[in-house]
Amino acid sequence: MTSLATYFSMGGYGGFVWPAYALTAVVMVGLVVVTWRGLKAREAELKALQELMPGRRGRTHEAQDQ
Amino acid sequence: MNRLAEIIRRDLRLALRQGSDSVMVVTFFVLTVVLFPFGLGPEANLLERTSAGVLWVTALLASMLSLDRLFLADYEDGSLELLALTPTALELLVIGKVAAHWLTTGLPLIVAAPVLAVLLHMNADGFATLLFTMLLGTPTLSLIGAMGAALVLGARRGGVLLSLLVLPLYVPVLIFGVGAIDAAVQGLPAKAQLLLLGGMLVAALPLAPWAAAAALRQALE
Amino acid sequence: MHRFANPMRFVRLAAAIQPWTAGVTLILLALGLYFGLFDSPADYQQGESVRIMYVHVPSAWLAMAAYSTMAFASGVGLVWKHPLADLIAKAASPIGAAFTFVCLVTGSLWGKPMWGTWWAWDARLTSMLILFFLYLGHMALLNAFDDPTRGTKAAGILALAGFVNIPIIKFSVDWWNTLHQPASVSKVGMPTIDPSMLLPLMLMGVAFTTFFVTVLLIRVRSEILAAKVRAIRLNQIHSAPGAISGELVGESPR
Amino acid sequence: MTEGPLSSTFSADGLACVRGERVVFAHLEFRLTSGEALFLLGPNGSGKSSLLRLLAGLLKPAAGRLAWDGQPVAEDREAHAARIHYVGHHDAIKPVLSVLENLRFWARLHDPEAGDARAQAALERFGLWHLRSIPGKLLSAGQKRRLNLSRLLAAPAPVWLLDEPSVALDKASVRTLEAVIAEHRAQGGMVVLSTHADIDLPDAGTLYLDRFAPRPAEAAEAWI
Repeated sequence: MTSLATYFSMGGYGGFVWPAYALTAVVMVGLVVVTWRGLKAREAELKALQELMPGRRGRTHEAQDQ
Repeated sequence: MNRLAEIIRRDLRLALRQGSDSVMVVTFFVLTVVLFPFGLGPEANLLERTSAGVLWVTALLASMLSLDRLFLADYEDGSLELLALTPTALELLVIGKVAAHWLTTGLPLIVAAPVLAVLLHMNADGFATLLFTMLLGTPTLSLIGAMGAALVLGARRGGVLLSLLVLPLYVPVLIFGVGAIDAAVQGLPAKAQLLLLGGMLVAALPLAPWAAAAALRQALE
Repeated sequence: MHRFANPMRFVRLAAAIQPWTAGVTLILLALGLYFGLFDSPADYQQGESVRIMYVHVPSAWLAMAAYSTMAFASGVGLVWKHPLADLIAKAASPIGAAFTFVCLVTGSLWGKPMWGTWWAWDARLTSMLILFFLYLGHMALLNAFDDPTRGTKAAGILALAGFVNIPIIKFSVDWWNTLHQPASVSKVGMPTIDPSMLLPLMLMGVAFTTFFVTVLLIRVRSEILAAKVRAIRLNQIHSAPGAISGELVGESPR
Repeated sequence: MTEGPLSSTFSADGLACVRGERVVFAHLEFRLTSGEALFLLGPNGSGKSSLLRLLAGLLKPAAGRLAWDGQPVAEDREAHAARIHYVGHHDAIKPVLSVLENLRFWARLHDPEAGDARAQAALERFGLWHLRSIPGKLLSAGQKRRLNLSRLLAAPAPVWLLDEPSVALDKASVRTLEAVIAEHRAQGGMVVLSTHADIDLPDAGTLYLDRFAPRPAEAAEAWI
């Protein structure tokens, strides 16, 4: 138990080391979450749009000329 | 070259008739500098030590005041389209507009600076260098600022955005401007700083109009 | 069609690459954290606080790498008018800003025990602070226009101008710093790097880079889809006036 | 006049215009020779203004090319700028400059050799000479438009690109404009214009922009 506590105290610098790592983790996870949510939102939006356009367009434009 | 003279003449004439811009800029400069003794206390030593920095930071803010209108009026009334369609390089016209802007705002700042330096008890050894740094530095500020002004054309909250874009790019001018004066006041040679300021002006002279012209063409598309 | 290299191909390619870069990131991060937090010695001068270096320094690298990526992509976008390049620049800037922020805060957390102050006008930190403002300006300009293409193009020019300026800013800040270095702040630079410290530093550095690539790919995919959505909507406004298209334009599930 | 060869051609091939990620028109082509005029017709949003801006060089075509006597226009922007006069929606008149100062500035910018005699003739033609020392801010919308149109005469250029030039003009001024255009064409000039009101140009060609509207699939194609 004491060894764990000494480890976390980081030779007295725990108050600086851990916040630094925590902040980095929060920013990295935050970036991933925000970015991933954005992607999912766009995908959903696009899908909704394409479903609302029956037949006329949608996924078939490559088939039309040019 | 005729066209360059033509646009400088027009912008000067416009500034003269619409008035106020130069007066506003100088008033802001003077007023802000005068605030410092109230904030720092009237102690001559302290004011003397901070005078170069105060003058330069304030001059830098003052020169930014009128920047957002540099292209805006021409953009809104359609003049910018016609300028872009002039049979000459748009970069040249940008240089003309920057020159006019500097003559109406940069030059009055330089004239006002020594008076304010006296109020701040600046060591007399620094006066010549102060004028020299401003002479070399303020055109660079106008050039960089022109690029920023061109970039924010048509943007929401263009004025605030402009300061965010331009101020970080002003840092080197500020550092060497103040550095030169401090050196001169301490009796050290300021040649290196002045050369660097000159170098920045020489570098900004082709690059900033090029970037500004590119931004203006973007804005017109 | 004509010069638009097929962006949907990029979307598919990115989606295929992404699990791999994500996996590599996770493995390298785990290894880097293990070596950084457990299996590396404390610095004889700075003690355990040196471990902050393993997140601080890679953040600084990434902050600069992201700006370089952004400037390079902007240059490609301006010269060759490739819309994908513009989108890469647009996607890179928030990531770069986030890591510049991390670099600043971890630098401050490292500075407190080492310098005895949260903030010192140290040349490297000051340059990073200015870089942070450059990022903020870039992001603000990106979002300042009603027409998103105008935003990306204007921001592209700004990114290039900033890139030209960064060495000048760096040089001037270094010069200024040597002149004003206060005597009270002991100048603790990077510790002389022992191989046992180099390993976690390298691992974290590579992990951050692959992390950047992963997030960048997702963001670019997202931007492409957003552009596609806008294109479809515009198409509807102009080809089928009426209730349905009006309704579609109105909502925007963000 | 300043036209070099007796007859020049201004032509477009496979021109496409993308505005805000939307294809406005595609595969557009026309051919204009000296003395000809071209009406641009089409509903709102069909790209009349965009085409004029594109012809002026303010916009870059997404595809296709513009050529002058077979030479691509993009190769020499300045030479192209010297050939054209563009009249857009805004009149580009500075409120604090007088009528003559406004006109003189644009004339000299277009052609540094442009003399004051031409400026005077232009103002007289559009009935503004007696207002020459009046500041721009006092002009009515119609007078501003006439001042803007005076640029066409104050410095010569073979191609006139006019975006709804008759807006704010009264009947008499429209007749003047028609006469001015007719003279310009008689001297070998070209005119491309869009209009909602009636401007009568004898034997002018017409270009229906909706014919070059992209097919629905193609319109969104720019990004898909």
